[in-house]
Amino acid sequence: SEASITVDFPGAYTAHLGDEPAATAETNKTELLEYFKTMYTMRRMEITCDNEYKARTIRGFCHLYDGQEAIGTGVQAALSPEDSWITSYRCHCIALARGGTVEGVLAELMGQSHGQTGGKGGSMHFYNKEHNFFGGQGIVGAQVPVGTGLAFANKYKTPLGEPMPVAIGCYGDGAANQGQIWESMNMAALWKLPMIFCIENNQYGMGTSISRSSCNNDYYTMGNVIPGLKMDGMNVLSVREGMKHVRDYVSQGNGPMVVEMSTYRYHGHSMSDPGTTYRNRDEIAAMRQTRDPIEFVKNLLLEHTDATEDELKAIEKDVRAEVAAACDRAKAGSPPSSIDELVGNIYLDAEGKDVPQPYIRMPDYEKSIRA
Amino acid sequence: SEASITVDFPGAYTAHLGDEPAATAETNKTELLEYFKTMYTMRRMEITCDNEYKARTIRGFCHLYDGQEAIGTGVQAALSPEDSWITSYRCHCIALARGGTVEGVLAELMGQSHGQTGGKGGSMHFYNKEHNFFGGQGIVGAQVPVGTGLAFANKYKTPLGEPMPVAIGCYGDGAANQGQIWESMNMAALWKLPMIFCIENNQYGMGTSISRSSCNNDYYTMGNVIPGLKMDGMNVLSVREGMKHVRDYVSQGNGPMVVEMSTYRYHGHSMSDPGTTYRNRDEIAAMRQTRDPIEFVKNLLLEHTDATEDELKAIEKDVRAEVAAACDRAKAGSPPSSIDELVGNIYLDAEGKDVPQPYIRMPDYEKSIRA
Amino acid sequence: VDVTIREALNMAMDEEMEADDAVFVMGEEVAQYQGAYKVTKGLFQKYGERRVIDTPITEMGFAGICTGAAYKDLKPVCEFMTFNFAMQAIDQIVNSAAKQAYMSNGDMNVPIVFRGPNGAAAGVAAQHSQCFASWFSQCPGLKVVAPYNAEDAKGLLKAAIRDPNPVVFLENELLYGTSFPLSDEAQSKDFVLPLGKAHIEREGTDVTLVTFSKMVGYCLDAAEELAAQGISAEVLNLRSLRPLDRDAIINSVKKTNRLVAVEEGWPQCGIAAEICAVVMESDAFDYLDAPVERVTGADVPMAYAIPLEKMSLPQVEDIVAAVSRTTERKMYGVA
Amino acid sequence: VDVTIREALNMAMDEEMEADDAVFVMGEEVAQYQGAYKVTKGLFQKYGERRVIDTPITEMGFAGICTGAAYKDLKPVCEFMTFNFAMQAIDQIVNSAAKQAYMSNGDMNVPIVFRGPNGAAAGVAAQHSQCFASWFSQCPGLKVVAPYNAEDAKGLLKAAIRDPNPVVFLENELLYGTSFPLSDEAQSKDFVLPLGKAHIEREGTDVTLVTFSKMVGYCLDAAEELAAQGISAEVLNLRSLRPLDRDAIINSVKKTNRLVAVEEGWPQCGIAAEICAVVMESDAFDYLDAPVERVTGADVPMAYAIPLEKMSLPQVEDIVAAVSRTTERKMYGVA
Ligand SMILES: Cc1ncc(C[n+]2csc(CCOP(=O)(O)OP(=O)(O)O)c2C)c(N)n1
Ligand SMILES: Cc1ncc(C[n+]2csc(CCOP(=O)(O)OP(=O)(O)O)c2C)c(N)n1
Ligand SMILES: [Mg+2]
Ligand SMILES: [Mg+2]
Repeated sequence: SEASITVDFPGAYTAHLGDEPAATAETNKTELLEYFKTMYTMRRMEITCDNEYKARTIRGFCHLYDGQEAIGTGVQAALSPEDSWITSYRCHCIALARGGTVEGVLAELMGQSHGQTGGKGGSMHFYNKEHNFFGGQGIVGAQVPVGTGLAFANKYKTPLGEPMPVAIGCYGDGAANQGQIWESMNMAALWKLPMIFCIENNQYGMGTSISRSSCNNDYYTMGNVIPGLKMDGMNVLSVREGMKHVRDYVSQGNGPMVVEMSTYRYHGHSMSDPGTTYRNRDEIAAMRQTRDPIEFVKNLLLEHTDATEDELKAIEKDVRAEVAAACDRAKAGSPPSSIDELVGNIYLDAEGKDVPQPYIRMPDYEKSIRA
Repeated sequence: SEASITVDFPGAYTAHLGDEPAATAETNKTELLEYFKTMYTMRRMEITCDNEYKARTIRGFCHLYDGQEAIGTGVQAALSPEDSWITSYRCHCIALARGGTVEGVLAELMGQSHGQTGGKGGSMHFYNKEHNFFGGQGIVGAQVPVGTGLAFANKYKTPLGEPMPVAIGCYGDGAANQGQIWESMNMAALWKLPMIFCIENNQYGMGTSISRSSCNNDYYTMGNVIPGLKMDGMNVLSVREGMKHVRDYVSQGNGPMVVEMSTYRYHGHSMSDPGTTYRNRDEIAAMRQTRDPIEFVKNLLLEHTDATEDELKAIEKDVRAEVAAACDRAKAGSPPSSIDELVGNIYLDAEGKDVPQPYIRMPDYEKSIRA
Repeated sequence: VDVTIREALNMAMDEEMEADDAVFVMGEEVAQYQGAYKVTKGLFQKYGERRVIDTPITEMGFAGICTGAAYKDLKPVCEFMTFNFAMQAIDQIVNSAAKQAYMSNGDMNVPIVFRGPNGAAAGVAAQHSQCFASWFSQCPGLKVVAPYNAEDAKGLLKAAIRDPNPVVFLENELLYGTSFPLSDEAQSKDFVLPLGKAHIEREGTDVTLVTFSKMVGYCLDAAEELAAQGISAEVLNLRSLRPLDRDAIINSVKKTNRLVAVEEGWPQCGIAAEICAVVMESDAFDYLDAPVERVTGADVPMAYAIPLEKMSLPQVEDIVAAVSRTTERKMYGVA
Repeated sequence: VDVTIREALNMAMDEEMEADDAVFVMGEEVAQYQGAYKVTKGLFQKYGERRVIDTPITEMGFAGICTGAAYKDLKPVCEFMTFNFAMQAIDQIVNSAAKQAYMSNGDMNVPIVFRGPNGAAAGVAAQHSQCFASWFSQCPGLKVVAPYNAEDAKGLLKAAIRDPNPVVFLENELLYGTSFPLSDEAQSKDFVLPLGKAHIEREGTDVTLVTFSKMVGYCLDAAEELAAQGISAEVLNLRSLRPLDRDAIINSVKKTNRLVAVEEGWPQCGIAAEICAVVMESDAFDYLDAPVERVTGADVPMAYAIPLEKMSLPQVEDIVAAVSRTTERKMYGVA
């Protein structure tokens, strides 16, 4: 079988009220190539969004994930498919990790009916229930109690004493101050729910730096009496190993855990934010140079395996071509524009099928819809 | 001048991230008699409420403060009149401490127009802006951000560097889990507001004991990175000294502090709760016997001053008579029943005078009111 | 048999919990304390702490938790001690529950019931007396239900729990202790009432009283008084506020030619306002012999004192007065 | 001069802050970032961090803080990045601000403004597109204002800040960048518009269009089209939704005999429904030559895709169609 590689990353973890996992991971070339490809696909997809937004084929709020790819990728590598995942509006890449396609994401952003959410949701709202992915939620903080409810359900459905599927709720450093998160943590701890409170600390909530929004910048200690773990969120392996550790803990009925991912967003908050008034270009450049999650994996491949620059370049080229093709296919679609698409899926039956309503009032009531 | 008495109460304080004040107080007979009289008046007033409720002259929700009198009394002794105070629906005795009268409180509970709030508010809603008392608020937790706003205003109005009037927001152990409180603490800490988050931990929120409602029963540590102080809330002197210490800290611009008052409510949660299903009679009896705040002061008077049983009995008799007379006067009033009383004070002018509205729709629109 | 509303609601939850392990009840004091108003009495004893769950006083949090549990196909009955406190959680109800089916293009069911007492109680003043019927009824994605009698309470709550969509279920504290008959049919475990359908509580020919919740009783009393005056009033119990049973309203108006809409909540943009609008934009308008009348709560916050409280709420005499106006009045012909 | 709505709002805050040290602005990104939509641009530079305050993303908390500051006679301008997020804080707005004057029997003024964009924007889907006009307008104790043009924006916001009562001030994101003329009078620092008064934007004789916010522009466009068809439409800009200027509506109907109420929000229990009800229960009803028409947002959550978004919102053609129906139709006389 394939040669195993040991990668050490001392200092990647800081624990609060609990043990630090060992700062080391076993991996191999295939795995690293997979992470590389996944993350590079995410990166290209987000850059494509940026371009398309500028070309006005995408509109509304659009929040990009570039810089944070190691988190989505590492979490997915650590979790099982039965585990539930919910996140904020910064969700394109999680949608991808959880069963989505580049075409499905881009088509959605272009408002096409073959978009992943049929053009209903746009950038902020992706779902994939089959893959245990529950959004793509637009209201800051709100996904965290909801995520805790996923954990509640996972516990509810698991026979007492057996390991439970877990739930992870991702949110930002800005969101971390929301009171409903504290309320959820309290209930998760009281009821020992298999819940991971996962803060993607990218240092800013919109234009507000963490020191201006939180009196406590050690986010992993925010659970107070709840154990926490801070991890290097730019290193897919530290994310994966750390998350395995956390998953294990919470799935065993020990109660929730608070995770802080130390990360950075390259783009502005959303497409309307240049992202350079509240932080300077040097800071961004330094991040890209020293902590880029894709470069990290690339370097591992070059240093620890027989992968060559050319091999990686070829993969990049393939990915770029795939994303470009997906973008073309996305563009080739057309937006939903029928009355059926407008009024469908407001109410569902138990099988998830649309239930037409007796009367849906339209702006001109003479055009109102009757079932 | 009067002989000073030193009272020690070792163990009354536990600090989180800060110094414990000395567990000792200087006092004298006059002061102790005053506390005795105040607390006994509170006690009699609450017992009168109980009786009147049973006699059906008082209705609705009615939450009594007996058992917790040392807090209202000790806090008032420590604060200055410029300090702002806001509390929950369990507010009769704070209304009394902040400029109210027994008659005004009882008349309000009886829904009389000479009640402190003109029969508009009832048991849960007392105010006295002149005395810096801002309710009497019915929604659990909501008074805490509002109280933080009082602190914000106090800071806003004080020249930089000068000591600030403080604000205190009182809330229960049940309320303490509300997320908006955490949100307020965060902002109070970020902005160094002169705010005291004061948890009256009477061990139960309705029928739920603290261990079932909070994953952290050390309420004074709930601010996490914010300093806290737990104090014996059944000892008016420990409350007073502790609060002076806290007041001093927050008024100097050091930021907020979290206070936990260890206390107990003798009555059920409200008049519809016998208060004996989720806790047993022994527990209540033991509290009354060993920690009663009025007995505590009585004993101090008897042990440390020349006060006699007879003297104290005489005071009790006077207080009982005063409360009974106040109750009679309260009853003698009549409820608001005019249209003017119904529709007045929905909107005010800058002087706080009622501004009649152009049109107030009544159930029968033909009876609607026009200015 | 006669049962109280409290018992009818309790039966509904009990039966549905028995039938489906996915159903659970969560809220403040619902378990060990047996419910602040004892509506969940006995459920904790019967189903245990896995399925009957006391929460801290954190409405936003537990409403969100229930919603998330519903995303995973559980069927939460989320009790608010009163709907006044649901304001803290209203973002979860509207944004995390109501809109999700649509936003996910049908990927996500949210089979949840939010229930508890709504509107005025007795002597609890402004912060504890608000009616949220119109707010919730405005939101597509929600169903909104308001029972009046015991059959409503049982049949509609069972239907709400079984419904795969989010339902806001508005009870009335003052009715909890009131007894109503429960027919043999309604005693069955299979008894459900359809959501979205109004019910004619009393047939009549001269005027239609459209209303919901506690005011159904007031309208029945008014109809009684009116009968003595020779006026035959039809009383339509809406039961559902969303979907609103437009056809039932329209058909009744076509029969009686007069309409009075009655509700306890504040007038502006209330349910009665919507009923005026529905009539305006349907052919029922042409059948009107008088303008539609509203009888509503007064446009003031609720005061504590009894006389003010009474003045703030519709009384039977207000309903009778409104009916009298509609029956006396003739439309001015225009043509 | 012409100024954008953004500038007009900015001027209003700037002038009031200059005139009164008690006025301050608090919200997310209002200071260093200059406002998510740049409405507070320059205020931080001019007034500093004491009076222009960036908050964490904790709406419930900072709405409460602003409310408490108002209890102590400060005059907070509490910005919500959009009113969708104010749902998290609605308990503070309704229970801690709106009801307090009454609950305290007049002891407490709460001079606060809650402001921010409300309703549909562009391409932001269901959670970011809700109109809260009717919810807030239902609550006694609040004043609710919705400006359309630059004079509205400036004059009403200044009035709202000066008003000793809580005011909910509903802006429209899509109008921020639109320019409108500002008269000499309106450029003055003393310029305020009265709260509670509607404004006739265009006089007409055949039909009245009652509306607010962005839809005023649509109604003006419709009036233009209708004029070409020989129909003279009066456009009434409500400006205030609470108190609602009933007299202005009634008087206009008495003049034109036809009424179309237009709003962007969901239909059920909306502002247009209330307008139907107001007409039903006033003598204006007798002047109607056709039933009142509503033109409203579709009864669906807002979708992201452009065609669906457009179908969800009233278009000028919908207004014209409604007017055509009212002008074609004659009332059936009854008598
Ligand atoms: C309740 C609420 N308030 C405000 C917003 C507007 N908003 C969207 S994202 C955002 C910043 C969030 O920052 P953070 O939590 O750090 O996440 P990041 O965007 O950095 O991933 C804000 C203020 C919102 N969507 N919801
Ligand atoms: C938001 C909200 N939820 C629920 C209630 C109902 N309620 C009133 S008091 C109370 C218990 C509060 O307990 P605690 O905070 O410990 O204060 P205590 O009554 O012990 O003084 C509850 C659940 C409410 N008023 N507001
Ligand atoms: Mg961030
Ligand atoms: Mg308590």
